[in-house]
Amino acid sequence: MFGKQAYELLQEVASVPADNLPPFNEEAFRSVIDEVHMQHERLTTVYNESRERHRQRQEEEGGDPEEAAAGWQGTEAEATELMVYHSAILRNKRLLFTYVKERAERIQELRWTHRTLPEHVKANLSPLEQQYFRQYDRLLNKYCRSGGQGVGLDLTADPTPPDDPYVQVRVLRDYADVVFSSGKVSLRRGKSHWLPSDEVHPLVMDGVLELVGGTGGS
Amino acid sequence: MDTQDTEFDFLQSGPASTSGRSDAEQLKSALQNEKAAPEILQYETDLIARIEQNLDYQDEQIELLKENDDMKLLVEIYLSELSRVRYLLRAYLRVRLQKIERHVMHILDNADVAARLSAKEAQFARDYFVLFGGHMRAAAASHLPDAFSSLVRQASAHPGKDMVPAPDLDRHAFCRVLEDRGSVTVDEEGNVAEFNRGDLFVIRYRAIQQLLAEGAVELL
Amino acid sequence: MGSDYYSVSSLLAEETYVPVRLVHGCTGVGCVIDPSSDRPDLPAGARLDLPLWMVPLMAGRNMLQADLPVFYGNKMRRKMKAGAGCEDLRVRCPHYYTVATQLHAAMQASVTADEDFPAFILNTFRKRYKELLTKAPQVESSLEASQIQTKLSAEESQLFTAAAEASAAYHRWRSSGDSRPLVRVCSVKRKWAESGGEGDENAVANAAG
Amino acid sequence: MAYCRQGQWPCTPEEMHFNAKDELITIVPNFSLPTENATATCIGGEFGPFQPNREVAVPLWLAHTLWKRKKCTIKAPDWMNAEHLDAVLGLERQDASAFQPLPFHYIEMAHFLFTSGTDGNLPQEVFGDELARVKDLVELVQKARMNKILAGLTTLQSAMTVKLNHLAAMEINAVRPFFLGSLDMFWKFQQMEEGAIGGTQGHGGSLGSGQRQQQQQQAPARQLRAGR
Repeated sequence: MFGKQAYELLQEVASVPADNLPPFNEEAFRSVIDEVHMQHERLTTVYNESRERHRQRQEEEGGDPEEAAAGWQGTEAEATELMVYHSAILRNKRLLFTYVKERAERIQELRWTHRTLPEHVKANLSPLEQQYFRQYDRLLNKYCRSGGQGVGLDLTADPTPPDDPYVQVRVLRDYADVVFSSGKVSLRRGKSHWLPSDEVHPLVMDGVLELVGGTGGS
Repeated sequence: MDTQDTEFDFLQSGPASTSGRSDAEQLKSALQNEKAAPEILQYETDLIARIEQNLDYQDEQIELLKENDDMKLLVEIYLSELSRVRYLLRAYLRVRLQKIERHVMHILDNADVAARLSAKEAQFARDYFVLFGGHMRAAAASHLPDAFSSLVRQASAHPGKDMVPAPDLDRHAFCRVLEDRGSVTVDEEGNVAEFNRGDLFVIRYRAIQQLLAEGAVELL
Repeated sequence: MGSDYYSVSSLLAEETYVPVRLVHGCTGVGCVIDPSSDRPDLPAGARLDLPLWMVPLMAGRNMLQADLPVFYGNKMRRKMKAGAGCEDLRVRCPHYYTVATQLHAAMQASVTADEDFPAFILNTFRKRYKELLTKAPQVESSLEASQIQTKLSAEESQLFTAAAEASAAYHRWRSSGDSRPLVRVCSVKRKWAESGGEGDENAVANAAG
Repeated sequence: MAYCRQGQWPCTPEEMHFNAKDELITIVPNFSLPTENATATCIGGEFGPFQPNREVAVPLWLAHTLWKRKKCTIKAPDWMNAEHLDAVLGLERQDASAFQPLPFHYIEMAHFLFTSGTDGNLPQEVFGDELARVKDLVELVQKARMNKILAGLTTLQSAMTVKLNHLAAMEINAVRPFFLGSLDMFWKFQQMEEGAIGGTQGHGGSLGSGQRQQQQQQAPARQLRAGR
């Protein structure tokens, strides 16, 4: 039945969770394209043959051949056949377009959540899709950057609401004066400080600082 | 809406209890409206300009104050608020980009909708359309017979652009009334509702589309 | 039509087969559209099943007349009247409501519309809606959710999932304190609606449409 | 978070919680800000003045920031006392069709005040001996209101404009996807039904007063009720 393979093609991507992509099915995609061209060729042939038969009928009846120039002159049954081909082409087109668009949307989503393509996904993309990711990356960077066409904000940052940007830490051993975005702090053993949460991680990992009771939770 | 004449003169936007809604509150409301509306709304040009100006000013204040140990607490207060306002601004710009991507062809096809975009968003929309359209053409359309290769019409003989995704204005939404409007028609049957300040409704978006544009309601 | 051209759920729904009668018959493609036929031409009045995607264009030109499939028929209506909540819609027609709205439009176009059909669909949803409403917040496990969902149409499943997720998100929030982890980990894995592809927003809209 | 597919469900509970932190609450500072007026000039407004033992209303986020640094004590909001909550609970239970006025973010504020503090000390500090009673009453009020919402939802039979005054943020959020999704579906089926009768669908154009409106009897928006 017409459109069956295109339907299965779309189901391939629809049945996979949205944060993943199955391989681009080049073979099935090409097969559907071939089906469309076959349908279009048949549609054209039926239309032309029907017009030719009508023209011949007109000549046999001694009518004016010019009258046969415009519009549909075939039978209703032939019109129905044409509509089968026409609707099948539209169906295949819609399924193919949605297949490509759905995959493109997931590729865009990956740029928002991953910045770069995970290797397991990259292997599943067609060359055109890999190019699409790179171009979308450039477009988004252009919009986010400072100056010119950009808004000067990385819109992929802070997907969830921020909490207090500070955490309370205790100094575990004498260290040094450290310059944080909030100012210079002298890290002496035993002292407590409120420091920007996104800047203390290295010092916590080095054992210089420890967190004091989280950011306020019980 | 008051426009900034002098730099840093943002004390005009005081707390809600004294002189209307602050810029931060207006930004939050603009974000909520944008998130809850099916279509893209008018870009809040003046508000965003003020917000960005004030963010820069606060950054400058922090740079001036951070060397002073006595001002440490004030710096922490400023930085805490900045992270909140920046989150709202990012979220606002982000949700609008999502809508632009989703309805790019509809937006570019309708001058009144395109006029709702900022200059940078309009550029993004044009760039995105070129990118997305080029991909659709290269990956799919160029492989189809000419009569069926359009990106906007299912078949070139079709009169309407029957492939262009558009927002569904008949979706329902929660909204709150900000200004008394009396009797408001809420559907095609002629049913009405009394819209008084503070009322909370669940209603089809189409019924309050114009009121939202006028600032008489906000979405929740 | 344009607003849901790319809707995955609509595309899946339109693969549903419906019974039709060809008004003028058909030349050439008989074997293609009717697997039981071994001749290229079909006579006027021929009855067969066609996928829904093919029906509206042909109904609009009076090339066929569409009928209601059995899962919208009198027997089904009696069963629904007796106990709508118990019926398994998925096994009969996964996209029960989407197919109904599109099929009804096609039948209107070919003047074979059943006047009672819209009321039947509306009442079916009314009755089953209550079941969804009461069950969704009470779901304790994904297994339980799966058991409930096996009987739901795609549209109902979308609503059920949305309600259950909203409830779960609220309870997760309630059980957390005001503290947050120091370093946020953006989760790669996300739970996704069973209807696939399209986002929740579009899926709900298209389920209703 | 799904960036491009958030769609109809605009807010997570975390986002509502974030929004709730802009609600005002009264604190008593133990410090003075070394600024001209002892105030903090922020984008969200001018907060303060901050002077020892002088009550001042500030956003919850600021109250939390100061409290964690031991710079203030936090006072319970007026609505969060046992006597008032008991009265609210009684009224919620009496009236099946309306909700009592409470702060839009009452759930998040209560949650914050009940769960903050490194050793559970904030709730004790704010509520003292009333803590257990206030917690119980807030929970009962929430349950009474949510039961009322769900009872009202079970009566939903068609798409309609519904007035829900005083519904709170988290309550909206909890019912939003199901409620709005269901209304959308009801509306689609009703359009289908109207089409069968021969009426015109409401696609395109405004809701202006047309000839059809004059022929129809005008009915007010229906109140979502339980037990109809």
